[in-house]
Amino acid sequence: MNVLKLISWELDRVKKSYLILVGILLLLQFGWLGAFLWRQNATYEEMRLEGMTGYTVSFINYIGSTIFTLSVGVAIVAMIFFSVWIWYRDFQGRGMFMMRLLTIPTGRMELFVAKFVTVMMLILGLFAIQWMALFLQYQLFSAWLNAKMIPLQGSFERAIQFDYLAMMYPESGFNFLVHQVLIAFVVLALFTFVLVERGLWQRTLWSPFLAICVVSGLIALPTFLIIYFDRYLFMDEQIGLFGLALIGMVFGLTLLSRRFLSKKMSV
Amino acid sequence: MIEVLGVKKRYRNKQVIEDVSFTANKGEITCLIGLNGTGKSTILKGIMGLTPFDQGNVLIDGKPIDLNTVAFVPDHSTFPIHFSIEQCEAFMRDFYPKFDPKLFARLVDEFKLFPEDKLRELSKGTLAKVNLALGIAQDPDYLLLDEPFSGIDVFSKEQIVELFSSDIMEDRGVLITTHEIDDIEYLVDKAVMLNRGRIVREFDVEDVRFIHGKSIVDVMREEYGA
Amino acid sequence: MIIQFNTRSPVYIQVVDYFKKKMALGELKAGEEMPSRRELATELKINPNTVQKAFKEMEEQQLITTERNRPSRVTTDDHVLKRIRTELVDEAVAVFVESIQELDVTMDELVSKIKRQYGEGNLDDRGTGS
Amino acid sequence: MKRIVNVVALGVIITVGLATYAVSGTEKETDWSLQVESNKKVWENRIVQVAKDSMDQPYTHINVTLNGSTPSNKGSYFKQLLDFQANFGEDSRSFKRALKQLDYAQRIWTTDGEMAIGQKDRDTLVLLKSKDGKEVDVTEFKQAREILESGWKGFYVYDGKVHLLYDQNYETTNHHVATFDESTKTFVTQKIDRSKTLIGGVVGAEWSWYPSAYQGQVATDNRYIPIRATALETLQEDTGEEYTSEMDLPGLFVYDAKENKVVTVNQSEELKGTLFKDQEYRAIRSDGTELIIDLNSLEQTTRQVIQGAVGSITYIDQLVYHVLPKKEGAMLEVYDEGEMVSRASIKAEGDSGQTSNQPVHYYVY
Repeated sequence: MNVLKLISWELDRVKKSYLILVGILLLLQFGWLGAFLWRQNATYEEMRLEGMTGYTVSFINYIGSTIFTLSVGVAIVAMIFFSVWIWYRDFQGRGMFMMRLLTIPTGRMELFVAKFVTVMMLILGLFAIQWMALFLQYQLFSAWLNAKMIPLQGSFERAIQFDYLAMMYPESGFNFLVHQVLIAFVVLALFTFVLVERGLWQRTLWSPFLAICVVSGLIALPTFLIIYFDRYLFMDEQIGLFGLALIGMVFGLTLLSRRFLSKKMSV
Repeated sequence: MIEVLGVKKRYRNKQVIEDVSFTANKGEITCLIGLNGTGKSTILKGIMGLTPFDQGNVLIDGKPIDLNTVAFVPDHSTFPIHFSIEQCEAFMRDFYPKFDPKLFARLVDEFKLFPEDKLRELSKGTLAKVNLALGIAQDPDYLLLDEPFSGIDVFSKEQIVELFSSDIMEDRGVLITTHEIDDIEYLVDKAVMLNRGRIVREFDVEDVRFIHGKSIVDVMREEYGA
Repeated sequence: MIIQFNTRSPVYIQVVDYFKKKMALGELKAGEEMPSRRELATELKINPNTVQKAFKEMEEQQLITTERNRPSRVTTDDHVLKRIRTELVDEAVAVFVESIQELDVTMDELVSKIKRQYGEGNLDDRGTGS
Repeated sequence: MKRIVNVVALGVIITVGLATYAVSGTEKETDWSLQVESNKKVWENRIVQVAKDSMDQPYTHINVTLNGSTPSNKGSYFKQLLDFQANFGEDSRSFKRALKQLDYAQRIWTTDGEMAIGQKDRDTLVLLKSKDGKEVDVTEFKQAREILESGWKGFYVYDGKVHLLYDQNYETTNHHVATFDESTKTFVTQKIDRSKTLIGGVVGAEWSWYPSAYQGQVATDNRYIPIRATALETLQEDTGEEYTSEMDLPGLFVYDAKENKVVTVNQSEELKGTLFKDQEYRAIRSDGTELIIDLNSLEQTTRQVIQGAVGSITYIDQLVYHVLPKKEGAMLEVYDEGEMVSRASIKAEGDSGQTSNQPVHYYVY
């Protein structure tokens, strides 16, 4: 129950900046869609005057555009930044909110879980908003083109298999779960980095560097193993090894976080 | 009783706490005295588990710390400054089972605070009072106060001193750190003096007055050669 | 009720002396109820434990009596009251004598000064019980 | 606890988003079905791939099997894992693992087990032999730099020894053959006198990753080894600059292991598919007849296999798989030693209109 309350407080504090982020992303995308369609209209008219036929527009042209990619990039960077900021935010200023959080009479791991779930929910939130936005954009896109009688090529389903977007539109629920697990792994790694750094920052000036070494060391070892055995294993065995390595790393990272959060954290 | 047993702490290259051991009893006001920067706050934070000691152990009533029974009031507010007092209280109510809204309301009234004020708008003195109220309202057995009086206006100081002699603080163990003793000369039962990371004096204040006729300030003068 | 505490002698003894003086001066009549410990602590802004100690000290000196959970009362025993009074006077005299000695004043000079001083003093605050 | 509303709000957004994704995200690909009229067994681990190369769309194909169709090789990672394990050929896993560690390896499947030849390091050539796919005897040949730094054209077994055809330091006309003696771990090389017809590669023995289903099980005492033949042609760039390139020659060719020379069996015809099996070199011609060449005597026999129109032919598991595209989908037939053993058809279900305007190709894997 405590975790749920902690989550609601975390969300409450991040609400404003999250809405701003979403606002920016939507503005960027819908604004660009307008401009894109307007330009298509202009070029189509031109082509028609010159009598050239066979000009078609595909939704992929829109998705592949730099601005759209930029918006997705911004979202990703924002989330990576936030996975770290959700902790550092509580260390800001002399009045460290972390002091308050650490004196709450429940296990500190509840705090870890709460922040973890908050980040994952925010990421899923962005996914959700992007799904809805893209779907909406396609409706606008096709409606506008039909209205202007510009030939439209390819379906929405086809368009979303466009390289990196396939990550957002996995073919099956299982793939979706795998993607989320991988995202969660990245968030966990970032969390561990922060906690190790915060556990060492009063002990040595090199704490960020040391934290990076510790976390990347913990990740590098299994990765090296996977690469080394790549020569000897087949796809099914490699997946097995990868799964094992992932579980091992998750276990290692969580243990490390727990140790630093409960024993080494220094405010 | 709070028992601090042989704790050591090093910050980067400075051994801040050499070897500190002392006790603070329940129902008594114990004052941890030391010049600025001698690790007083670190000891309090260590007791609360907010900063790990390199060595040594802290027992409260013989057991490792139970955050339900010990409240910590640092010398600065621990809530984001855009929070209002109401939001702080809501937070405390959510996460501190022993938080007593009635006690908090009484303190708010006694300190003449306005719940809707944002921490950002409050003076240092008022902020200190809010912190204190939030700490006491947890109805703790032990209350740790870090420099409660430093840099706050005289009237707030008076209100706080009055609080200590009131029933609200009765049979709670209070551990205060300060380097200016004159505000609370008459409130303290026991004084623990810290110098260069070690406990140099630990004495019952009234006994010293009775036997040696010395006030705490006198002992401080001897110890720190102020 | 304002006591000017000094930081060098135990606070609880200063509280006891304060009450002794009040009893001696008759401001606190025999058998009268004493203020509660909490009121006193808040008013004097001192540690409640100290007030507790002061009350215990007064009980030991039979200045007050406390039945179970009823407010303490000044003693009704005249002897005790008289004893307090003489104690206070002797103490005051002792302090006076100690401070005068350094000035090596002859006894006669001293006596006549006191008579004059004490005489005038006597004029304005009449009526203290002897 | 009014802050709980944040959690609820975000939760709602996520669920609505997931719903939109579920509705819009998944592929509404037309389903194809494979109906087998007789002898299902030959279709068990076969995939008929319907490839629609449409101009604007990214290239897509649909894999149709006995138990349904999936869009290209996607689908959940879990299903991909199951597919992989299904047609991995579990019993020869250790042979394949040894093979995987060799570079530029080639593999053949002979009557006495699988064999492979590959490069271990700058100086060592490795020969792998395994009768049952589990025990693998490895023979290393040192000082093989000369062979390693040349283009391999394929290897074969003759007279109880393994031979490797290769172009010395990648000169396509400089054919050599190396003969390996496993007992002494040594090898001898011999230059093959140059002929206009060059060796392109030994049929079915050129690559290790080639699905083994396409390799026939070959005898180890054939005198003649079927090869792909090529010839050098000088071409002119539009900039007038000349360059030579190796072009495949149509027809059937073999390599005489005894005399070490290329022999042309017949050159003219357009062939639909070839198979090097046991002691025979087989080919299906465009008229539906199957030409069988004995690899010791070079005698040729023919037999009529496919009646009527001939579509595309693939030899898989040493059977003939014939695909004849129709207006709606395609007709499939399987022949074993000239006898039809199975007939099936593949067609799109539901609105096949979408597929009509796009050219569709069918491949059997």
